[in-house]
Amino acid sequence: MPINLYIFVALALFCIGVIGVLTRRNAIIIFMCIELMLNAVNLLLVAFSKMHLAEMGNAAPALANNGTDAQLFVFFIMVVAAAEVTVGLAIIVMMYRNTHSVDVNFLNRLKN
Amino acid sequence: MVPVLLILIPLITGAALFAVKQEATAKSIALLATLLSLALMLAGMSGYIDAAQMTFNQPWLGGINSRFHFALDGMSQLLCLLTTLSFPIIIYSTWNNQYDDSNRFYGLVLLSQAGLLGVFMALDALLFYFFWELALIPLYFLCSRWGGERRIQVTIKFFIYTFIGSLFMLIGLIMLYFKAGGSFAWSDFLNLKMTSGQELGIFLMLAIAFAIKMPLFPFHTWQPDTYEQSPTAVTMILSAIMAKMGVFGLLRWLAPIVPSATFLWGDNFATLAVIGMLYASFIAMRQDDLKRLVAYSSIAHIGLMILAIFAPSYSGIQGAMIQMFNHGINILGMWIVVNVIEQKFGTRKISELGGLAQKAPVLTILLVIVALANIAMPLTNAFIGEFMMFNGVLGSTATKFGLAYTIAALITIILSAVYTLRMIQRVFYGETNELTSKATDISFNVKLSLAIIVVGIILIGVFPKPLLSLTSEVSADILGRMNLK
Amino acid sequence: MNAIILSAILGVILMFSGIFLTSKTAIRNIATAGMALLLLANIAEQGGFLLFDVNTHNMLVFSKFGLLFNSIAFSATLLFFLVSAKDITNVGINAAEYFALIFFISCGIAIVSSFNSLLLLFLGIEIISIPLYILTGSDKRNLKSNEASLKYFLMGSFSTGIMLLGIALVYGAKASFSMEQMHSSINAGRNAWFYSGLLLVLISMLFKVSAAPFHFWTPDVYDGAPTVFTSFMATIVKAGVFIALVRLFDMSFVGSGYDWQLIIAIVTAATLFIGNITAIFQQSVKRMLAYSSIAQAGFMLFGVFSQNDFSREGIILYTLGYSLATIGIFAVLIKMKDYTFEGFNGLARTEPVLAATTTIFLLSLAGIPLTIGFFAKYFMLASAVKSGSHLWLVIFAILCAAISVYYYFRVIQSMYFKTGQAETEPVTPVFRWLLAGMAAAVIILGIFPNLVLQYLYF
Amino acid sequence: MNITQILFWFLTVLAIGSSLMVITSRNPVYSVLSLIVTFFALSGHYILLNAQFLAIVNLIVYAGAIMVLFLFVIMLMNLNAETEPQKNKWLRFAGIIAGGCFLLVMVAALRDADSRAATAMTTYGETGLIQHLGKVLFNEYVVPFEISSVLFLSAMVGAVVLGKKE
Amino acid sequence: MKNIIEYVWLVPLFPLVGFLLNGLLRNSLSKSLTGIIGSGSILASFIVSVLIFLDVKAGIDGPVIVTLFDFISFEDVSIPFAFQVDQLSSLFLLIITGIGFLIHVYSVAYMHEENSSHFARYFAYLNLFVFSMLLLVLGSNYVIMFIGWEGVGLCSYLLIGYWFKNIEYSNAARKAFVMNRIGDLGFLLAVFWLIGRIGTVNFGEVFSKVDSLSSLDLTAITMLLFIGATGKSAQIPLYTWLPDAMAGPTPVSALIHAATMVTAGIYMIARSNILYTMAPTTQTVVMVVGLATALLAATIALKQNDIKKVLAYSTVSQLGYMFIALGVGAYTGAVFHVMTHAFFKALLFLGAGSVIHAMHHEQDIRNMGGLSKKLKTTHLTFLVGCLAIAGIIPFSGFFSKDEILAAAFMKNPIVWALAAIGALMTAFYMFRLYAMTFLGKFRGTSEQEHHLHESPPAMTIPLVILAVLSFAGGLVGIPEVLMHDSHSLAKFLEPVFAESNRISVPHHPDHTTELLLMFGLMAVIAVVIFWAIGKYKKYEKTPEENTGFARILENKWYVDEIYEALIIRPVNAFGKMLGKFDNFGIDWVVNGVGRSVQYASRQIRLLQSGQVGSYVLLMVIGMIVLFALQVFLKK
Repeated sequence: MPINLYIFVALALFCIGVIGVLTRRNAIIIFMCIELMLNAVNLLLVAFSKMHLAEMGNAAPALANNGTDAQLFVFFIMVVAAAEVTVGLAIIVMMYRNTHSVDVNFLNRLKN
Repeated sequence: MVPVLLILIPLITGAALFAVKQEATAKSIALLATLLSLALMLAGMSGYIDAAQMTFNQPWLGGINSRFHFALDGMSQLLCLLTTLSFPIIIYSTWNNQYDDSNRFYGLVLLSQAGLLGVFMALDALLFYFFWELALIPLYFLCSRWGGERRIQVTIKFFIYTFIGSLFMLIGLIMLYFKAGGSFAWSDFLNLKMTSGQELGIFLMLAIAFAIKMPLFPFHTWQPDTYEQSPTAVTMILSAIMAKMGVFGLLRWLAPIVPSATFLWGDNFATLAVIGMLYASFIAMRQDDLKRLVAYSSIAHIGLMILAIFAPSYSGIQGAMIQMFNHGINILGMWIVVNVIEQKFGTRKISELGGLAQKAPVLTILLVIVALANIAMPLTNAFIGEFMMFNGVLGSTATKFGLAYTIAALITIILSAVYTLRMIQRVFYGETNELTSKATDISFNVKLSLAIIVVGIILIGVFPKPLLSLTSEVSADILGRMNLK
Repeated sequence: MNAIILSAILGVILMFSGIFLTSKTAIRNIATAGMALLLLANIAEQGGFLLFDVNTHNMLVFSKFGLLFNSIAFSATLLFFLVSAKDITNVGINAAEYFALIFFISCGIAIVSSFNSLLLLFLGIEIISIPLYILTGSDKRNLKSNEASLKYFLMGSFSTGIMLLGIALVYGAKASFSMEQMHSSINAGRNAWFYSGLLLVLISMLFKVSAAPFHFWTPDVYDGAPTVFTSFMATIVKAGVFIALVRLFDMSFVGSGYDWQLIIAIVTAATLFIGNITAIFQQSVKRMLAYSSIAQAGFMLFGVFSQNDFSREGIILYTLGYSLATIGIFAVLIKMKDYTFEGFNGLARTEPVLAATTTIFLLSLAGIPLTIGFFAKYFMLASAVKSGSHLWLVIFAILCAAISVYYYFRVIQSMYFKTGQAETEPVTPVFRWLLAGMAAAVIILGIFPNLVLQYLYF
Repeated sequence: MNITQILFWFLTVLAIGSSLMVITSRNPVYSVLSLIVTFFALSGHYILLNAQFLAIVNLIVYAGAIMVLFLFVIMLMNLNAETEPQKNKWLRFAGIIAGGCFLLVMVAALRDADSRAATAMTTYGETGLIQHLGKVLFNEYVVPFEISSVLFLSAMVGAVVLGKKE
Repeated sequence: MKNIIEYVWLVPLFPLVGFLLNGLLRNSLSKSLTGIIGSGSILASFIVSVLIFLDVKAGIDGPVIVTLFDFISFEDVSIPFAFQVDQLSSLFLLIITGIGFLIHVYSVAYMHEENSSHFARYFAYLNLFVFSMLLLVLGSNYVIMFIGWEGVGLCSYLLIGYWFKNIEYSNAARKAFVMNRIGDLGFLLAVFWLIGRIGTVNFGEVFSKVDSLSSLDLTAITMLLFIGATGKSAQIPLYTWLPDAMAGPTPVSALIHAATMVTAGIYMIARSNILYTMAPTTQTVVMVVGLATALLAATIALKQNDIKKVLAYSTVSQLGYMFIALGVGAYTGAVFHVMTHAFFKALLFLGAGSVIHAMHHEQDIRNMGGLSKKLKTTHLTFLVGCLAIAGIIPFSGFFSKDEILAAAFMKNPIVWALAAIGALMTAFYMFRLYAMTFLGKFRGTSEQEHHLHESPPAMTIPLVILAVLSFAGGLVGIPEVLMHDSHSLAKFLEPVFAESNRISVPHHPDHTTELLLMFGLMAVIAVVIFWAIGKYKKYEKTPEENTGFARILENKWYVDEIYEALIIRPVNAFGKMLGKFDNFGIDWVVNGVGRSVQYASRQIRLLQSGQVGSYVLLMVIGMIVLFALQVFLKK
C-alpha cells in the first residue's frame, strides 16, 4: 500500500485524538483520546518499518535499519503507555475521591 | 597596586561595616576608610608611589579573555580624585544626619565608592561593566531604604531605567568583543575595522546607556524624582559622581572606539544636549523644591559636557574632563547646603523659606560662592571648564552648527543665573518667617566641608594649570583617535 | 553509565527503606548519602573510572559535557536535599517513596544528558515525567495539588503523543532512531518528513521546558505542587530537559540545512515576553517564581538558539546559577507562612539572614553582576551576538531582563523597605549556614566563573 | 482492487469511524467500547503489515488490559450516560477547527514528492515476527529494555503512593 | 631697582588683601579698623598707580606686559594671567583708585549706622569691586578683562542687594546681574570667535593680526563686544538695570554706577579701537545706539522725582554720549568724557548722598527744597557738578562734551543736532533737580527739617576734592580752537589710538564753525538753565498727577513693563509649561511604558484561564503557527 495512505490514516486518527482532547470535559475520555494518538503513531511506525523493509529488501536482516527497530519502538511505546495508564488512572481516581468529579472544567483553582 | 587598594579599601571596609553594631563607630570607620583612600589617591598622584604601581593587570577570566586591568591615566586620576575627595566630604558634612541601621547605610555608601572607583579605572570592558553595575546596586538600596515617601516607586523606576541602559551597553561591549577577536581590552577596541553600519549599531547601544546615566534629554525623567527622594547624602553621590560615569563613558568607551559613528551622529546628540540644557534650565526656573531645582540645573550642566563631546575639539574635550571634576565638587556644595536646610527646617520648599542670611551668614557666604561657581563666574573652577567647552563647541570642526549650539547653550548660562539667584534670594534674602526665625548658623562639620569645597573652587578657578596638564595628554589622545586632530 | 545504574539502584534501595525503616531522619540521611554517592560516582566517571562495563550499542554516549552537567545536577540535588530534605519528609507519609522517585528522576536526567537514540530520549523524558506527575500530586488532601497533578498529567501525555509522532516521522525519513544517522544522506529527499518530525519533537521538548506557547501547564503545576517539589521541578528537572534539548539540537538540527533559527527565535521571544510580563502581576511569590522560571527558560533557549561554544558554556553556567538561586529561594519560601508578597514584608527584621540570602539569590536571577546569574545571562547574550543573526532577539531579551528586575525587586522591597512582621516556620542555624554558603557560592562564582568553566576547556 | 486493498480500506474506515465514536458518544462506556473496536482495527492493520507480534500485543495489552482498566474505573465512578456536561459550544467548535487545521497543516507539511512512490510492504516481510524481534530486543535493545524497568518501578511506586489511603 | 611698572600687580593686590581681611575678619574688626583697612588699601593702590602713571607719562616704549602666571592654556592657545600697562590703562588706574579712595573715605561716614559686621561686609564688597575693576583695565587679554568684567558685575550685584532684607533691593540686584550677564555672553562669544579665528586673545597679538580677519569676522566680533558693552554700560536695550541699581547705598552708585564700572564698555571699545575702526558698520551701530540712548534717557530724566533716579538716567544719557564718540571714531573724546564724567558724576552722587543722609533716607525731591541754607558745602559742590554736566565753560564737562559734539558734527550734522538737543535736556533736568532740592522752601516733614544738618568732614572733603576736579579736570583737554597744542590728554593717549587715527584720520571742523557751535549751544544751555531754575524754584507739591506725554516720561516710556510683558512673563510661563510637560509629557511616556507593561500583564494573565482545554487549544494553535511558518519558509 502506498505509504502516503498510511500517513494520512495515522494523521487522521491522531487528529481525531487531538480533537477529542480539545472537545471533551471528562478526564477519562481525554486520556483515552491521548491513547488514541499514541496508537496512531504506532500504526505509522509499523507502516514506516515495512516501508524501509521494502526499500532495503530482506537482503540485510541484521541491519538495524531494516525496520526492526521501529517495531521495537512500538513495543516500548506500549510499555510506556501502560505505565502512564497506571499513574494516570491513579491520579484520576485520587481526584475523584476528593471532588467526586472527573470534569476538567472544575480544575480551575489554579489560574492567572 | 594602587588601583586595587583603592577599590579594596572601601570594599572591605564597607562589607565589614555590616558587622559593626555601634552606629558612631560605623560612621567613624567609614570616614577613616574614605580618608585613607583619599590619602592613597593623593600619594599616587603626587608621585610618591612608583608610576608602575598605578596600573594593575592580571588575568581574570581565562576562557573569555577578560583581565583585571586597571590603570590611572589623567582622566581617571581626575575622576578618582573627585570620588575619593567627595566621599569624606559627603560623610563628614552629613555627620549629624540620623539614619537607622547606620552601619548598613555607611557600608553601602562605601560599597558604592568601590564601584565608582572601579568604573573610572577599568581598562577591560567586562570589568568596566561589572563596576558600572556594582556602583548602582548599593545606591538602589540606599535610596529605597532611607529615601523619602515615594522612594520605592521612584527608585525602582530609576533602577530599571538605568539597568536597561546598562544592558544595551553590555550588548554593545559584547559586539565589540567579537569584533576585537575575542578580547575585552580597551586597547584592542581601538582601531577596529568596522563597517559604518556595525559601528553605528555599537555606538547607539553604548550611547543609550551613557545617555540614561548622565542623563541626556529626553531620558532624564528618572533623575529629578530620584534626587528628590533619595537621602541627601546619596543624592550627593548620584549627582556628584555617578552622573559623571556617563560622561566618562562617552570619553573613554564611546568616542575613541567608534569615532566615525560619533562623528556622524554627533549632531543629533549635540542637538539633544542643547535642547536638554535649555529645557532643564527653563524648568529649573519654576521649581519650588530645592532638590528638584538642583537636579534640573545638573541636567543643564551635564548637557554642556555632552555637547562639548559631541561637537568635539581639543578644548571642548579637555574642558569637559575638567568640568566633570568641577561640577562634581560644586554640586556637592549645593547639596550640602540643601541638606543643612532640610535637616534644620524639615522642608525643601523655597516658598516656605526666607531670610536665612540674617541667621546664618557663614552658610550664606559659602553658598553664594558655590552658587557663583555653579553659574560659571570667572575665577571659579566652573568658568575654566565652561570657557573651554564653549570655545571648543564654537571651534569644533566636526559640526556645522557650532555657532548655533554655542549661542543656544550660552542662553542657559543666563538662565542658570536667573534660577540660581532666584533661589538664593528666596531662601536667604528677605525677611525671616516663623520657620526660619529660630535658625542658627551651620555646625563646624558643614562649615569645614563647605570651606574645603570653596577653597577648591577658587584655587582651581585661579590656577587651573594642574588640572589642565593632567588632562592634556589624554585629551590629545582621544582627539587623535577621533581623527580630529 | 555509573550514574544511570547507581541512581536506579539507589531508587530501589530507598523504596525498600520505607518498609524497613520507620525513622524519617534515617531515610533522609540515606537519601542524602545516596545522592552524595551518586555525585561521587559521576565524578569518578568524569575521571574515567567506570563502575559498570555495559555495551550500550551506541544508544548512550557519555560526553564530557553531559557528565559535567550530571555532576552539576547531582550537586544541585544534593544541595536541595541538604536544605529541603526535611520538608520532603513533611509532605506526606510516603517519605521514602518520594526520595525513591527523585532518584528515578535523577536516572532519567542522566539518560537524557547522554542519549544517542531517540528511543532513549523518549524513555528518559518519560522516566522524568511520570515520577513528577506523582510528586506533583503527592499532597493528596490538597485539591490544588490534585488539580496540578491531573493537569500536568493530561498535558504531559499529550506532549508525549506529539513527541512520538515526531519521532515516527523522523524515523520515516532516516530509517533509524540513532542520532548519528540524522545527518546521513540516506533518503535525503525526505526532508519534509524529517523537518516536520524534528519540529514535532522540538515542540514537545519545548513543552517540557515550558517555552511559550507551550508553557501553560507551568504556572498551575508549579503553583499547585508541594513547594519543595516545585523547587526540584523548576530547577534540576527543567535543566535536565534543557540539556536534552541542547543535545538534540546539536546532533540533529545543526547542519541539517533546516532554517530553524527563526522558529526558535520566535519561541524564545514569546517565552521571554509571556514569562516576564505575566510575572509582574502575580500576588503570590510562588506563582511569580513559576512565571519567572518560564522567563528564565526563555534565556536558556538562547543556548539552543545560538549553538556555539559560548552557548554550551553558558547553559552549564546558567543551569548552575539558576538552580542555586532558585533552590535557595524556594528553601526560604517553604519556611514562609504566607506566600504572598505581603507575607515577606519586614523579613529583613525578623530573619535577616534569610532576607539577605534571598536578596542575593534574587539579584542572581535578575542577572546583576557580581552574581553567577550575570555570567549566565552574559554567556547567553554573547552566544546570540556571536551567532550574528536575529539581533532583535537580543534587544528584546534585555528589555525583558529589565522587566524581570521589577518583579524580583518587589520581593526585595517587601523584605527591606516595607514594614511588617513576616512570619516563618522555625529555622535552624544549620539551615541559615547552608543558605549563607549557597549565597556565598553565588557570589564567588559570580566573580570567578572560571571555577566551573575551566572544566569545559581541558 | 485486491483483497489487501479491500481489507485495508475496511479496517481504515472501521478505525476512523470507531475513533470518531470515541470522541462523539456521550456515554463513556460507549467510548471505551469504540476505542476497543479501534484497537481491533489497528491490530488488523498490523496483521496486514505482517507485524503479528505487535498485533497480538496490541490486543492483549491495549484492548485487553488497558481498556479493561478504563472500564473498571468508569464503572467504579458510576459515570453513566449524560452525566458529562457539554463544553461551551464555541470552545468545541474552536477545538474541532483547530484539530482540522492541524490535520491540514500536517498533511501540507508532509507532502513529499520523493515518497509518492514509496509503499509499505504488506503481507510479506520477516521483521514483525516474534523470533526476529526478540533477538534484536535482547541484544541491541537490552539497555532500553532494562531502563524501561525503571519506568515501571516508578509507575508502580507512584500508583502505590497515590492510591494508598493515608 | 626694577621699574615700578613691573610691580603693577601691587595695584590690584592691595584691594584684594583688603577684601580678604575685611571679609574673613568681619566679626572681629572694629568699624574704624575696617574703614582704615578698606580705604587704606585703595590709597596704597592709588599711590602705586600715581607712580606708574608718572612712569608712563615719562615715556614708555609701547605697552608693558607683566605676566604673572599661565592661566589657561590648551593646544596652542595660551592665555596668560598678565597685566598690560600703557597710557590708557594707567589713566584708568588713576581714575579708579583715585575716585575709589575718595568714595571709600566718604563711605566710612555714610555707612556708620550699620553694625560692624555689615560694615565690614560693605567694605569687603567695595574692595572686591575695586580689585575686579583693576583686573578689567589691567588685563592684557580679553579673558582677564572678562574676569574683571564679570567680577564688577558680581560686586555690583552684591552691593545693590547689600540691604538684603528688602526683597525689592534684591530684585534690582538680580535684574542688574542678569542683564549684565546677557551682555557678557556677547563678550564671551566674541572671545571664542577670536580664538577660533586667530587663536589668541592677547591684545597685542589680536591687534597686530587684525588684517587677517575678514570683514564679516570683524563686524561679528565688534558687534558681539558691543553687546557686552551695552550690558555693562547700560545702553539700549539693556539699560533698564541701571536706574534700578540705585537701590544700593549711594556711594556705591557713585563709584560703580557712575564713575567706573559703567564706563567699562567704553574702556573696552577704546582698547579695541582698531577693531572698530576696521568695522565701519559696527561703528555706525554704536553711534546710533549711543545717540538713541542719550536722548531716551534724557527724556526720562526730565520727569523723575527720585534724586538718584535722575542722576541714574543722566548717567545713562552721558554714557550714550561716550558711545556716540566711539561711534564717530573720537576715541580720545570718549575717554576724556569718561574721565570728566567720573569726576562730576561721582560728585553729584556723593552730593545726593549727602542730601539723603541729611534727609534721613528721603530721596524724593518733591519733599526737599531750600536745602542750600543748611547744607552749604553740599550745595556749592553740587552746583559745580551741575554746571559741569551741563557743559558750562570752563567746567570740565564743557570740554569733553564739546569734543564729542564737534566730532559728531563732522560725521553728520544731524547727529550733532540731536546730541545738542540731548545736551539741552541735560541742562534742564539737572537744574530742575538742583532747583527743587536746594532752592525754594523746604517741603518735607518738620521732623526732617529739625534734623537737617551738614554732613561730617569725611563726607564733605571728598565732595570738595571732586568739585575741584570737576571744575578743573577739563583743562587737560582744551580744544585746539581755544588754545593751541594744549590737549595734553590727546597727546598722552596718542600711542593707543595711533593706528586707528592713521586709518581714519580725524577731521576737525574749521575754527569758525566750531566756535559758533560751541558758544551758540552754550548760550542756549544757559537760557535753559535759567528757565529750569525759574520754573522749579517755586515748586509746590500738587496732588494731581501728570498726564499725557509727561506721564509716559514719568513711567520711563513703559520700557520695564514692555520687557516684563514681552520677555519675563513668557519665559516664566514657558518654564512652567515645560515643567508640566516634563511631568505629564515625557515622564508620562516613561511611566506609560511601565503602565502598558502592567496592562499587558493583566490582559495576558487571562490566557492562563485554568482550563486544560483552552491550554491545549492554545498549544495546538501554537503548533499550527509553527508548522505554517515552516511550510511557508520551505525553500
